[in-house]
Amino acid sequence: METDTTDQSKDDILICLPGERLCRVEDNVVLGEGTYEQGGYIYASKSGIVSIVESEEKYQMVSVNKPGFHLTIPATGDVVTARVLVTTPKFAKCAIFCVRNVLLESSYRGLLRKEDVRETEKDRVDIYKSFKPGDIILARVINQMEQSFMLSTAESELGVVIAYASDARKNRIPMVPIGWGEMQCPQTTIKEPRKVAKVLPESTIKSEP
Amino acid sequence: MLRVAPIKNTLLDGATITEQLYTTPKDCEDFFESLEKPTEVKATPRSTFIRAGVLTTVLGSAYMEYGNTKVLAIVAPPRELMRSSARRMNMGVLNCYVNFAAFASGELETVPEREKHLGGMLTKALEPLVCRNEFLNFQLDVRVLILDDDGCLLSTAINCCGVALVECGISTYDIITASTACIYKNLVFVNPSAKVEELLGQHRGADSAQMEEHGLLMNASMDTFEQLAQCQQCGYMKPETFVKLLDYTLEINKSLRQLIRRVLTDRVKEQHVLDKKEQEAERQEDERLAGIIARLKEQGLHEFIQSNIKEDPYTKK
Amino acid sequence: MAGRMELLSEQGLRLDGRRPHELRHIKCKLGVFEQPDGSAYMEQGNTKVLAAVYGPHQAKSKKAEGNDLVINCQYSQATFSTAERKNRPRGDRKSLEFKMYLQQALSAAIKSELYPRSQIDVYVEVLQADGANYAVSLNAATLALIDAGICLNEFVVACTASLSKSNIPLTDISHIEEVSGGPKLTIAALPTAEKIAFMEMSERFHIDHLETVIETAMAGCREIRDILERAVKEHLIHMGSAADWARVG
Amino acid sequence: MAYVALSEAEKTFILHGVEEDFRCDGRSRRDYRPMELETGLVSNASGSARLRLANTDILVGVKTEIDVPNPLTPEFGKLEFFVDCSANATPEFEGRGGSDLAQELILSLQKAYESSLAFDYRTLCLIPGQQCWKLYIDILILECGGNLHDAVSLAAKAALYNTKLPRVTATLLDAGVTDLIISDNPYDCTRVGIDAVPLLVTVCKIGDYCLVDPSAEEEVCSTVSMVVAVSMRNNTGRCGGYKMLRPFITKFLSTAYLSGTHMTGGGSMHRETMLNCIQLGLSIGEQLNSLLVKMLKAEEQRVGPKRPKTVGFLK
Repeated sequence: METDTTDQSKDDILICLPGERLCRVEDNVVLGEGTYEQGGYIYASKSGIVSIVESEEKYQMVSVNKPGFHLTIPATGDVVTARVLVTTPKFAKCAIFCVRNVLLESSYRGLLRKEDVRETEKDRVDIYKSFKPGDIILARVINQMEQSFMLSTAESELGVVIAYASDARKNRIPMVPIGWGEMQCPQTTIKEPRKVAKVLPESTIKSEP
Repeated sequence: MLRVAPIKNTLLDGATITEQLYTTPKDCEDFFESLEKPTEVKATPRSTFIRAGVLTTVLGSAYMEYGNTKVLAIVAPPRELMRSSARRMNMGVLNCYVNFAAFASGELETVPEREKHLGGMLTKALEPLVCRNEFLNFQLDVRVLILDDDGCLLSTAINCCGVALVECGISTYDIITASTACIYKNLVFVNPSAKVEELLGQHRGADSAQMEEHGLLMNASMDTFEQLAQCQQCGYMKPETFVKLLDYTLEINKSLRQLIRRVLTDRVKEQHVLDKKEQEAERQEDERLAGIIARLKEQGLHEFIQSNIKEDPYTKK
Repeated sequence: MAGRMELLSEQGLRLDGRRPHELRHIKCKLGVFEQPDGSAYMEQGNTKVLAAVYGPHQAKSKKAEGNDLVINCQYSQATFSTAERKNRPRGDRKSLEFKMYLQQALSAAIKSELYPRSQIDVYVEVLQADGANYAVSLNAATLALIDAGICLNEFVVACTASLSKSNIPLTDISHIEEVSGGPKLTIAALPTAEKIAFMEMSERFHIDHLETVIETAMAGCREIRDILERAVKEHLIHMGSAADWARVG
Repeated sequence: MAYVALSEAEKTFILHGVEEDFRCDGRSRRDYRPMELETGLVSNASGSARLRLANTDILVGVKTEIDVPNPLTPEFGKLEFFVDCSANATPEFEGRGGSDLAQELILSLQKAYESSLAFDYRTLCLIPGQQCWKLYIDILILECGGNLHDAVSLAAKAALYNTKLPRVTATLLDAGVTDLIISDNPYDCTRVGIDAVPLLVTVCKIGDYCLVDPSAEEEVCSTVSMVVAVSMRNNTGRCGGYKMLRPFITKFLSTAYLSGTHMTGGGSMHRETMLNCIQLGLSIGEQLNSLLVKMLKAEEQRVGPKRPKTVGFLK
C-alpha cells in the first residue's frame, strides 16, 4: 500500500486518500463504507482512516471513516428519526432529520404510506389513529423514490416515540405510552391512539390497573 | 465611436481597478515584447497555497491560491433533485456555479458570459471524478467564488473543487489535478497569466500572417489509473503541439498532486486529533456523571434516580 | 388611413400579381419527421411552417383538471424567419397570443370526448414568415393532427381576407399587404359545417363590408380545404401503396 | 440529446456490435450515416442550409447586420451563434427545456470558431475601426437523432458558404464621416471564405473502442466522447512554384489543425485512447471536409434549368 507511513508510529492509524489502493479483493473481504472496487483491487473513495473490522463469520470489512464530521445520506435499510409533517388518509409526509444516531444538517423528505404502517391487516390501517402531525417517529427506509424516501414502521420497535396531546396548550408535555396502541397525557389524562414504538424497556410502562 | 457600456458597480464606486487590460492592438504588441520570453519550458506549478475547511458555516470548503489567482470553493451536502428530468440516467446530478467577486475582474460586461462558460466546463471536469452512483436521485451543488483573476482560472477552480469535495466527505474515485499551458507565436507559456491569456482571446491570435499556431490547453487528470478527466483546447494548433502541451500539463499535474496529497493528509491528521480530544472530553463527562450517580446511590435515593433518568433508548453505546 | 398603399392596381391585380380572390400557391407534405407521432410541413406562398404533434398521452398532473382533453400548443418563430432578426424565437406577446388562438381553434375541431384526461401537444415552428402566419400554422397543425391519426370533426382551416381602398375584398393577405395598412380579418372555420371556430381582425373597415369580407374568407377556407384534402388523399395513397391499398383508387 | 431509454440487454447488444466493428445499423466504426444537404432554403436569410443526418434535422439561417468592431481587433468582423431547440424534436424541449443543450452547442461552436486562423474575420470588415459586418448564425434543431455536434457544424459551414454579403461602397462625406451605400443588386455580392472553417467531429468511446457519428442509442450507452474541431489550412505559401498543379497539390499540402477540442459525456479517458480518438477525428474530419466542399461546389454549378426548385421539406 503506497500510503505514506512516515508518521504512523504515533498511534498507528493508517491515513488514506481517495484513489489509493488498499488491498486485493479476496472472497472473505467485504467492501465497507468509503471504498470502491476496480480491477480486482479495493480503492479508497474518501479521505480518512482505514479500519478493518472482523465480523463474526471471519469476514473482514475494509472501510474508510473520515474523522471530524460524518456526512450521511439515508440509505435503504437505515433506521431514521423523523417528524410527521402532514397526514392524509393515504400517507403521512415526514421530514427525516436524523439517520441512525447522526444528526443531519438538512432534513430530507420522507413518505410513510398507509400499507407500510404495520404488518398485520395492512389495509385497515387509519393513519390518523397511528400518527399526528408533530409526532417524532422511528422508521426504516425501504426505498428511495425520485423526490423522497419511502419509510415503513412495520416492525414492532418502530413507530411513535414522542407525541404531544392534540389539545393545543402552550406548555405541552410529551405523553406517556400506556400499551402499544395508546398514549396518555399525564396532565389531562386524555388517551389518544398512536402506533407506539416498542423501545422503552418494559418496566417503565405502567400497566393499566 | 466606441460604445462604452456604463456598468454601474455599486461595490466599486470608490475603488477603481488599477491595471487596465489593453485598449488598442498596439498595446498587445508592445506588451508581448516587454514580456520576458521563457527560454526553456519549466513544467512546474506556480507557488500554490491550499487550505481545506476554511469556513465554519459550510461542511466542505477549500481556498486555493495559484500564483495570485485566488479561488474559494464550497460543496453543499447533496439534496433532493428539484426538477425531475427524464434525462437522469442512473447517476446523481452535479451542478457547478462560478461567480466572480465584484472586484475580481476589470471589464464587467463579459463577466456573466465567462461565468456561464466556466460553470459549464467545471461541471464537465468534475463529473468523472465524483462517484455519482452513490447519491442517486440527488443533486450536488458546487459553488466557486473567484477572488482574484491572474490566468489559469479554470484549472485552479478544478483543483480547489477537488480538495473541497474530499473535505466534504463526498466519495470520489481519485484526487484531481489540473493545469494550463498555452502557445503564442511559437513560444510555450506554462501557467499563463491573465495578460497572456488576454492575448489569445478575442480572435486576435493571428495578427501577423506568418503566425502558425496559437492556443491554450487546459488538462485535468486523475493519476491512479492515468485517466484524463477533462482536456479542453481552444485556439489553433497542430496535433503535435497539442501532444507537447498535454505532456507539459501532465508533468505539472504530478507535482501539484504531491502538494494536494500532503494538504489532505495533514487535514485528516488534524481532524483525527480534534476527534480524539472530543472523545476524551466526552469520556470525562461520562465519568463525572457516573461519579454523581454513585454518590447519590450511597445516600439511598434509588427511587428518585430511577424515576427521572430513563435509559436513553436511542443512542446505542 | 393616410399613406395606405394602393392594394389593388387599376387592372385589378394585386402587388404580387394575384387576382383579388386568388390564394397563394400551397404546397404541403405529411409525415416529415419520424420521432413525433404526427408531423406536417406547409408552404403558402413564402410562408413556410412546420408542425409536430405528440400524443394523446397522459396529461401532466398540474394541468389535468376534470377529465377533459388538454391541448398544449406552442407557437415559435425561427429567429431568421422575418426580414428583421428576432432575438427570441418564442415567449413574446405575439407568440403567446397565437398559442391561445391555436388552442381555441383546435379544440373546436378535435373530438375531445374520445380522449378524456389526456393531453395532445401541438408544436408549430414558423421557418419563414410572409404574412398570414397564424392561418398557415393552423392549416399545418390540422395536417399534423391528421398524420397523427387524431379524430377530428372536420378539417379546421384558416384563411385571411382584407378590403382594398375601392372596397373590393381580397383573400389570403401576404406580408406586404399586411404591412401596408390594409385591414386584415383572420377566420378559422369548419367549412362544410359552415361554422366559424375563431375570428380575429386588425385595423378597421365599415360594418356593412363585414359581410362580404367574411364571405370571401369563407370561400378561401373552402378552397384551402379542398387542396388539403387532395394532399391528404395523395399522402394516404402514397403511404398505402406500400401495403398495396393503391388499387382501391 | 433526446433521451432514449435503453435496457441493459440493448446496451450490451450495441457494445458487442461495436467490438465486432459491425454496428446494429450495419456501419463500421468509421462510417457516417447517409446525409442530405440543401442550401438556400430560407429567402429571408442571407444564407441558409438544411442538413438531414439520418433522423437528425438541422436548419441554419445566417443573417447580417452592420456593427462597430471590437476596439481590440479593429479590422475583424463579428460572428454570433444562436441555437434554438424546437419543441418539434421532443416535448422535453418545450419552453426553456432545451436551453442547457443549446448552451453546450453554442460553447463548443464559439470555441471552434474563435481563432482568426479558423475563420477569416478580415473578410467581414468594412471600414477598419468603424464599421464591420456582424453575422448571426441561427441554428434550429428540428429533430434529434444523435451526433448533434457534427450535424450542427456541417450545416453551419454550408450556410456560411451559401451566405451572400451585398457589396458595400463607402463614400467620404465632409467632416470625415464615411457613409456606406449597400448595393441592392442581388447578384452583386461577395462570399465568405470558408476553406479553413472547422468541422466538429464527435468521437464516442463505447467499451474500449472509439467510433464516429454515434446514433441516439449509441450515445446513451457511451461513457465519454471527444469533440474534435478539425480545420483544414492549405498553407499556400509553400507550393508557390507548382501553380498549374495547384488544385492537386493543395489537396496534399493542406494540413489538419485542431481548433477547439474538448471532452463531454461525464466519463474519463486514458491518455492513449484520447490521442487515437484525436487521430481518428482528424482523418475523418479531413474526408468530411473535402466531401462537403466538393458537394457544395457541385450544387453551386447546377444553375439554370438544371437547378431543381428548392425541394426543402417537400421531398
